[in-house]
Amino acid sequence: MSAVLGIVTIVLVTAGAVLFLAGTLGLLRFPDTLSRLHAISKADNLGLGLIVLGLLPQAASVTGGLKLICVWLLAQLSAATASQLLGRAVYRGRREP
Amino acid sequence: MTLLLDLALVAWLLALAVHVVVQRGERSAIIAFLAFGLLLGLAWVRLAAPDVALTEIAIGGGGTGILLLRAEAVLRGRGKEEEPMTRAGKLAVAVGCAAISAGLGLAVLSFASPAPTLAPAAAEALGATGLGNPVTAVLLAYRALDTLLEKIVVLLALIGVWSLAPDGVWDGAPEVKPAIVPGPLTYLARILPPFGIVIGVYMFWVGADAPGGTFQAGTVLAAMWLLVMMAGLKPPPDTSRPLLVLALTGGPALFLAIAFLGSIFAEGFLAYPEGLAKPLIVAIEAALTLSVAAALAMLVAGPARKAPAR
Amino acid sequence: MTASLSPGALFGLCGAALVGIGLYAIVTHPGLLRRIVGCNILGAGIFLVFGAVARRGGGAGFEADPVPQALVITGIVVAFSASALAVALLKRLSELNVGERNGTAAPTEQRGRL
Amino acid sequence: MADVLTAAALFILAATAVALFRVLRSGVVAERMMAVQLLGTGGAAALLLLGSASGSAAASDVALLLALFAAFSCVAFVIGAAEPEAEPDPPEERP
Amino acid sequence: MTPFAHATTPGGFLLVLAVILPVCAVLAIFACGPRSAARIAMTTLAAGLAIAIAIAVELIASGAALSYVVGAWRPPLGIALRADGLSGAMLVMTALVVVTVGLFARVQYGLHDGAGGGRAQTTFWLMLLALWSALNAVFVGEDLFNLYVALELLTFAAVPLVCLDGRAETVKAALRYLLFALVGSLLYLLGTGLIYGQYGTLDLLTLSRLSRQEPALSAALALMIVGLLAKAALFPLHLWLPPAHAGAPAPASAVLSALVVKAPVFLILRLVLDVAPPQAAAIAGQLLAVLGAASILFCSVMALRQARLKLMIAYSTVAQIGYLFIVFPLAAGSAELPPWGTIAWTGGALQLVSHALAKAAMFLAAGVIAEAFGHDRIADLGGFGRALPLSAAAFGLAGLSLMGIPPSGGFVAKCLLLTAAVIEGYPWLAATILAGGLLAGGYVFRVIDTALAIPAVPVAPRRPVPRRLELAALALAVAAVLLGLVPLRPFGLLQIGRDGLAMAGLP
Repeated sequence: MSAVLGIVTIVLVTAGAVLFLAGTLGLLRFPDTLSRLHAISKADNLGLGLIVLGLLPQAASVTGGLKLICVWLLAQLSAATASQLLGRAVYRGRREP
Repeated sequence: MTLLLDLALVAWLLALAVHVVVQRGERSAIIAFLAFGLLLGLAWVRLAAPDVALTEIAIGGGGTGILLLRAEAVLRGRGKEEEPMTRAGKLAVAVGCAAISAGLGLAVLSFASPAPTLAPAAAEALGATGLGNPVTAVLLAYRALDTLLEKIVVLLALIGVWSLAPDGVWDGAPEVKPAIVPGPLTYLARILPPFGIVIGVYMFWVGADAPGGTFQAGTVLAAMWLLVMMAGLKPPPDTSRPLLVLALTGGPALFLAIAFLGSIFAEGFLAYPEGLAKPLIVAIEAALTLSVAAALAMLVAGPARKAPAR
Repeated sequence: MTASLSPGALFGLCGAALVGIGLYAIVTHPGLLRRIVGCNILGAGIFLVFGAVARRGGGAGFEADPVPQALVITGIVVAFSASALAVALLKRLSELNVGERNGTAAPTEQRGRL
Repeated sequence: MADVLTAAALFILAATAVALFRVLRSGVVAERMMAVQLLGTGGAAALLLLGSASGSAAASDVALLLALFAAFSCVAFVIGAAEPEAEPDPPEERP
Repeated sequence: MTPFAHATTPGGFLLVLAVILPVCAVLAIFACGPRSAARIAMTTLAAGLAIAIAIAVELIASGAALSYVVGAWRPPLGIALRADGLSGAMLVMTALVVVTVGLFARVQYGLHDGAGGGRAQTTFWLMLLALWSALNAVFVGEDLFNLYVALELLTFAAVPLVCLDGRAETVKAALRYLLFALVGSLLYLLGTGLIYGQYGTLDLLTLSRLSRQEPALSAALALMIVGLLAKAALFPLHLWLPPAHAGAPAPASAVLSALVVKAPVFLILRLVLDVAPPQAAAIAGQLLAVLGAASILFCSVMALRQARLKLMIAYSTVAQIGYLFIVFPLAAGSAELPPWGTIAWTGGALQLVSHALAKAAMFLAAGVIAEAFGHDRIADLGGFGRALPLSAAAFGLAGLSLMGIPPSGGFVAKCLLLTAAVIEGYPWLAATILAGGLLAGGYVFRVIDTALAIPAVPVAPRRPVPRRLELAALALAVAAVLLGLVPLRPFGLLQIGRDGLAMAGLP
């Protein structure tokens, strides 16, 4: 059982890490600010979600698991708001490098 | 593997610090400094100091960051900079600083071995306090005098900041809300504070036995209050408002009262009666958390800008 | 904890380097705001040295010596208060300077024009 | 298991670091501010992994706070940027 | 842990009161609002003076240092407070100056608005009390980190005092002062960290027995002393002081110049004498003496060249602080004679006290002059002695002490230092002391000369100044002179509690 959970964890965590890498690549390669913004926030949040999902089986207690989910929720919420705020700021002072 | 991780962290921290120093634009430098503060939290976790990590992220990353960014927004375009140093002067200073760093590095490496430590003493005395978190025990029992005086330091800084208001509006309210409040900000100011308050209360509550405590909780609450004020959902209070004054002085006053009672009912000033140590410490922490929250938020808000509403 | 590259020593060295970087910023940078940032970097370096000391002193069931950690927490709060006071002074100074340049007395509300 | 998690943390930190420096060198202010957001997610992920690897419960508390303050800092940025004189940046800031 | 560990002595609780009582008053003023500020402050001043005198009486009566272990947590885990003879002298001196300055401020603020409650006034009372608490905490502190917090408390109380009037130049001076002080405290803190890493304790008494010739200790002490020098404004780190001290309102200038710069000097004294190993102490002593001598000469000349009275007095402060640093090589002591048995030690302590009294008197007199004439340009003050005879007298008497003319306290102090310089074989220090005295004579007589001049157009005060205001300055100046007539008392007091401490200064 725990071996299966271990494998699940490893797979999910690896997938999450790859998504982080994808976000970084997107940031480096995409042409304009808004699509870069999009790439990084989506990829990172999905990555964090996968990692949280992967770590859930390893959580020592229910509170520990709840905290993990809270971290993800918080990051989700803040990233959504922040990218909106940032998007506006980009539109207002649009200036391509 | 962990060594590699530590090395990467150190390299990243140093790179960010250098970036902060050499960056031309003020805002970019401050943003990099913010990132530096958050990253430092990771370093503290690696140093087995979660209490410090929480404080550093909350105060170093959150508090100082917003303080500097707000200042930069006001100062931009007005800054009177002093004459920059000559290249030779800078080089000389750089050599001097490098020498200091090198000497310091040698001193760090030459520390006595085995390392002198108060950990056993702190562990032994922990039982008398009834606490589970040794850092809280140091802050509120063994070295409570430092903590008490440091609360006064924070209060003095606030009085100092307030004293910079123009004469007429001195006891009025500071201004925190920007001219334009973007919609998402209002949204965040409605959604985030409930989370923040829960996290703040949790930090305070676990502080007695696990990492956390009054500073961390106070800073979280302060940040949430600032968020609400910035979004314009609640106006900042007049600096002379009784409720604010009560929140600010309540913590230190309770601390002092219990300290003096200790010299009557316990072994001395700032000593706790046996068996009552933990409840008393938790009571002090509760009051201090509110004081810290009020003081830090008002420190960031700055001096009064509007005449008091009378 | 082996000799030279224990986390304690490593972050201690990092702290030592940060002290130098912070001092350099304080001495050479022409802008006052950046000097305040420099003070914060200097402070961070000093706290890391404390952290290294704490990490070396683990024992009695604790991973690190709690005393220096508590000192760092106190230090961080004091450093923040200092930054807040310095920033307030800096803002007030620039406000007064602008007031002088415009030939008016100190403006009552600096964000009035927004 | 612990090694795998630590390695993943290191990997994520490295990816975040690369992105961070790319963003910090950008000419657009909003992109620079994304640095903090980035560090919020990447740092939280790394902390959770490290906490799980070393079995320390406090690491997830730190991650919680990191996520919270990353959001909070973005707000501070918008406040600064909303002021008229905030844009455009002085030209010498561009790389 | 050692047989010499701290233990609470009878009367030790007085030390806690000395530190905490002003803090309580700060909270009370904060809570009760600005209207009651002056009243609460006056009550606290009286109580604080009584506490300081009680500590001195207890010290003399018991002939031993007072100690208090806070919260019964023994060092090194906990914090102790301790007052020896020198601390006792400092506490009493601080109380005298603070109380006199408080009375002066009460009268002066009464002139402007009877009701009280203004921004500047409330801030002044809060900061004065906080400053007092911080000074007392520095003088009785035994724990290096506790001393750091006390130093920060001092900085945060002192900086807002500099810019009470809110003009751009004083805000600038305050900011510069804050940055110097901050870097100074951070360096001190760094040294504290190194010491903890090396010895695992921050308690001075324990450290004085543990300290050995080690690179980490030397580096730590060097960092701490440099940091403290920045706060003490020793040449060449003095640049922040003149604008800060000259720009503050008179009562604030008086406490800043007389008391605040003494706290770091006091700490340097403790570090060098109690903690530093002998060779390091000897080298540090020589360096400090060179800087002290440079301070005396350079800043006395600068004082001579100032056009404004308050700036002149501020430069004189830097010069007079220099005398405190030439004590180090002179009081090095020997195998038979501990440092605190030397005449230079007594001379240095006397200089510390007499300068505090004289400098506070001078700034208060300058405050009266500025109050009366609306400015402090020396050239335009011709004949002010006719209008303000008491203030002119106060200035002159205080000047006696700065110059070192008998029978003032400054005379005894400088005479002892001069004798020590000759005996110990430091002719250059003896020459510096003499030259410093001559230069001080130059700048003091410049003002006295102006006071007694008979100008074509006699200066008339803008508004009448109440006698009580002038009396405060005069009282302090007279005290500075009287100190020279009763030197025996301080001699004995200064030895109390030293022999129980550290033989670290000796091989």
